[in-house]
Amino acid sequence: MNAAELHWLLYGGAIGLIVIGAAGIVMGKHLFRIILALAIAEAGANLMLVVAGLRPDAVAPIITGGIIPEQMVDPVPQAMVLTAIVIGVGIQALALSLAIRVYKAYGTLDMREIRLKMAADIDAAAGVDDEVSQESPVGERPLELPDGVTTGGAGQ
Amino acid sequence: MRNLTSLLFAAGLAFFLLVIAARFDLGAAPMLIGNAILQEAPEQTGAANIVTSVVLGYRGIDTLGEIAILFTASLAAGLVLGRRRPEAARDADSGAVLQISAQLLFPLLLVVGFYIILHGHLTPGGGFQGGVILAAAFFLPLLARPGTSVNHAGLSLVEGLAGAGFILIGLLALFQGKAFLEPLLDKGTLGTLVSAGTLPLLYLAVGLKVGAELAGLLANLADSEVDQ
Amino acid sequence: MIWLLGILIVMMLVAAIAVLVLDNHIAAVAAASIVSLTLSVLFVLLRAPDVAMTEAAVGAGLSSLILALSLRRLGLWRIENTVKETEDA
Amino acid sequence: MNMITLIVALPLLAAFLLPIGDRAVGSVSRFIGPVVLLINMVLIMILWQKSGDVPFALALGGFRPPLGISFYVDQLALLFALLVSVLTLMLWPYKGDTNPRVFGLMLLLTGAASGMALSGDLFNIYVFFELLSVASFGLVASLRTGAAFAATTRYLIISGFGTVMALTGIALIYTQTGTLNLAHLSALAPQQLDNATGLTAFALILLGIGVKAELFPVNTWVPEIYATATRRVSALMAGLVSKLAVLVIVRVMVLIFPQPEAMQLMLALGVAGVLIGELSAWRARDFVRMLSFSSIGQLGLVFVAFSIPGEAGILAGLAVALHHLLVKPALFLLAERWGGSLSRLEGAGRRSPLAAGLFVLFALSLVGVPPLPGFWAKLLTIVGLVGQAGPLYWFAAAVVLVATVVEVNYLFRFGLTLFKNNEASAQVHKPHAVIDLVTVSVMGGVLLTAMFLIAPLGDQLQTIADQAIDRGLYISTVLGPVGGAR
Repeated sequence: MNAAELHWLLYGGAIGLIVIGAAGIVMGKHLFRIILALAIAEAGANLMLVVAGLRPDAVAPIITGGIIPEQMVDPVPQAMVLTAIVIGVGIQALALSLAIRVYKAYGTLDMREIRLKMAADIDAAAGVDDEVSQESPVGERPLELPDGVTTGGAGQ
Repeated sequence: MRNLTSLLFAAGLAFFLLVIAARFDLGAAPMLIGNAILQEAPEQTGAANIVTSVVLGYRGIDTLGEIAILFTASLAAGLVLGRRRPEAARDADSGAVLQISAQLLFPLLLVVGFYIILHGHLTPGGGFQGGVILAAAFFLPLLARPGTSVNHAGLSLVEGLAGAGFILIGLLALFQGKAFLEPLLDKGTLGTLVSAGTLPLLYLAVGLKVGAELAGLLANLADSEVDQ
Repeated sequence: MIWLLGILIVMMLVAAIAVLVLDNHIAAVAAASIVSLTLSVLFVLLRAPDVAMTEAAVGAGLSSLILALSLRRLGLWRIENTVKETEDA
Repeated sequence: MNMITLIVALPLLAAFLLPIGDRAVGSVSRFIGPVVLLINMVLIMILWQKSGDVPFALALGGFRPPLGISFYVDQLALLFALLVSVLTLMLWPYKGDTNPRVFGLMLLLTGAASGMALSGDLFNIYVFFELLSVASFGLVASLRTGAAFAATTRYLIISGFGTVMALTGIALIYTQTGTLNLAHLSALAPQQLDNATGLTAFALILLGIGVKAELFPVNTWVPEIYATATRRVSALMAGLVSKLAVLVIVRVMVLIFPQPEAMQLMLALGVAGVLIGELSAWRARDFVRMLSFSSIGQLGLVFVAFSIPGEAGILAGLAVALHHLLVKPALFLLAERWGGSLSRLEGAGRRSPLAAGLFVLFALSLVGVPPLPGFWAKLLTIVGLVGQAGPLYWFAAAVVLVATVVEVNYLFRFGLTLFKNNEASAQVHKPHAVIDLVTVSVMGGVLLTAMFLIAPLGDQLQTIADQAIDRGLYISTVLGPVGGAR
């Protein structure tokens, strides 16, 4: 098996996962899908790390029967990935808890609607109603509140 | 409009990464520290599973940070989800099959979980994997009978003490004049159950903590109020 | 072995795309756990048994459980898509 | 010297035991945090005395440096570790019926922040950074309103995206070098990372960590979070958390990516941040949003200052960062009672003259009026920028000057509003809580002291910057005099 080809294939897979995940995060509208996309992108980064430590002709870094093998794969990226996987699941659980509360407060999981309702809430709390300050920092258009959107809806 | 920008962004990112992949020489990493660790780890830590020596020895503080992250996530999730009102609706009970199998599975999962944790320095597996299985063991009865209340006090006791145990083992070395988290105790013979000094103890602490935290997290999620 | 790896990677990428494009949320969660499972098989082939075990236990097992639980809490636990419009109101 | 690990271990230990303590004795959770922070402060000061300005490294777990994780403790690290303890102690949620979980999160944040200041290992920094992020998610959501949950969710998604980018960057670095230790990387970087891969990795890490540093394209979360979190948490995020992210980025840049391209990238993003932040702040119609956008602008200025090549850049960057670290929390604490639209705040200053006076002091320093420390920070930046050859640097200098004019405009508009004679609306606002006023007064006192001690402080900063820029010193301290033989 050609080592270079193998690495290409695997790096391609990892980069593919990262790109799909990133696209899902940036383009996603539904909060639940965005959380799933986050997990996919993380999986891609993890795969990339493991592939970085791969030697095609080596064995797993575990000594069995007291014989130390000649060639073993790099254990360091594997240890890092172990850490990263567990971190990822913790963040995912927190994100889902937040999603549950957001859904309870606003009754929707559509990120655009959530954003509009949140902006309305913040403005109501700040006592600002002129639309000048309803502006987001990075070159996006001022938000327009559709008629149906109500403010309020605090959690609990 | 927003869709178009997003699409452009994603396409740009994909193009960017593909250009990287095409131009850069992404081969295997030079195993600078990897090889050195592979050579030195058996004597330095006495663990047959070198990934375990890296996780708990060479990069022990990463693992401490990681269980702290899990702890923080479950703390924050608890804060976010809040306490359920007693009168809130619950899920319906599951059928008898699930309930009985949950009872049968509980001891089995417990044994498997502890086995995986305690053999973490010898074979693949260890605190994280075993901890997840422990969490499943404690969560299964809850899934079968949604009415069962979880012993949150017990869980937080286990997770607090396990986390404190991890740090205290590290501090013990510190107060003996060594470095924080330096492995203590006799290394033993490579490949036997009682070997690798304090590493199995650390993995036990990790396993208990991960198990208790994930069980608490799952219980919190399952216990949060049912909508509708 | 390179063919096996290729098939696994293609499967993984297809499942990843499916996570984003499927209409049904339960199907999306299932696709996400397929990504995790293929990934863990891949890790075994890449001589990373520890990582493979963790990915299988955490990614495919625990994470799917968490996702399924929160789907129920979010009221998205529906097999058919068509019911969605009527029930959401 | 090994005792320095205690400043990371103790807060984590206390946080792990806090839920148990809270169940056993309810009141213990109230004061365990401040006690731990005080211990940390004393420990850091003792160690600073003992080390006598000589940096030292320690190998965690006793494994020799490139293999295990090492902490690198120079004056910069000690300074930031000290600031973490001091500022968290000042911004600790003392009053009210705070959920004990919040205390735990604060402790975890402290531990993570101290770890980030000390760590000398790329992946370890990433782990502490994640811990810091997750703790901050919990803290900003702690008001439990719908808007807070929504803002935190959006923040979490942006952070998560940043995390993936940072991890990809670390993976790229690992594929090129096979090591993670900053000193080892620094020794290898000229051969292995001075290429397109290295630059990409830097860009990914910059954007990933930059989420917390309110860096330009990834800062959409800033106004939402600061508007929905408690003011103390906002103060902590704007003052401390952002600076630690900056510290990490600067360390990585100085040690691993000293290429001019890396600096120019950071400069460009910083300039964009200054422009967008200050202009949005100028258009803001309420105080908190004004502070949020001004924070984006100020952090842009920090990045601009740090991207000046050489020691001058580190010195200017440190000065701007430390100044912002003091001023922004104080202003956020003042905003505690000055929420709401500007028009309703007319005359609020007459009602609480002390608060208004403090606001004027901090605003003057933020703008950079001569005797105050803010002036020297801005002066260092502009002199540094003008001293560089290259249109990009001159453009940056011009932008900084324009931003100052904008800053003057909106801050003075607000100041005038405070002193407007309007009895009716002045009655609406409650006076500031005593604890807030005391904290802000202490900060004001520090600012004034700094004004009088500007020369010795400048010398001290100079030595810190000298140490921070010295790659050879870092490498030989961590890896021994041979300098990464393996």
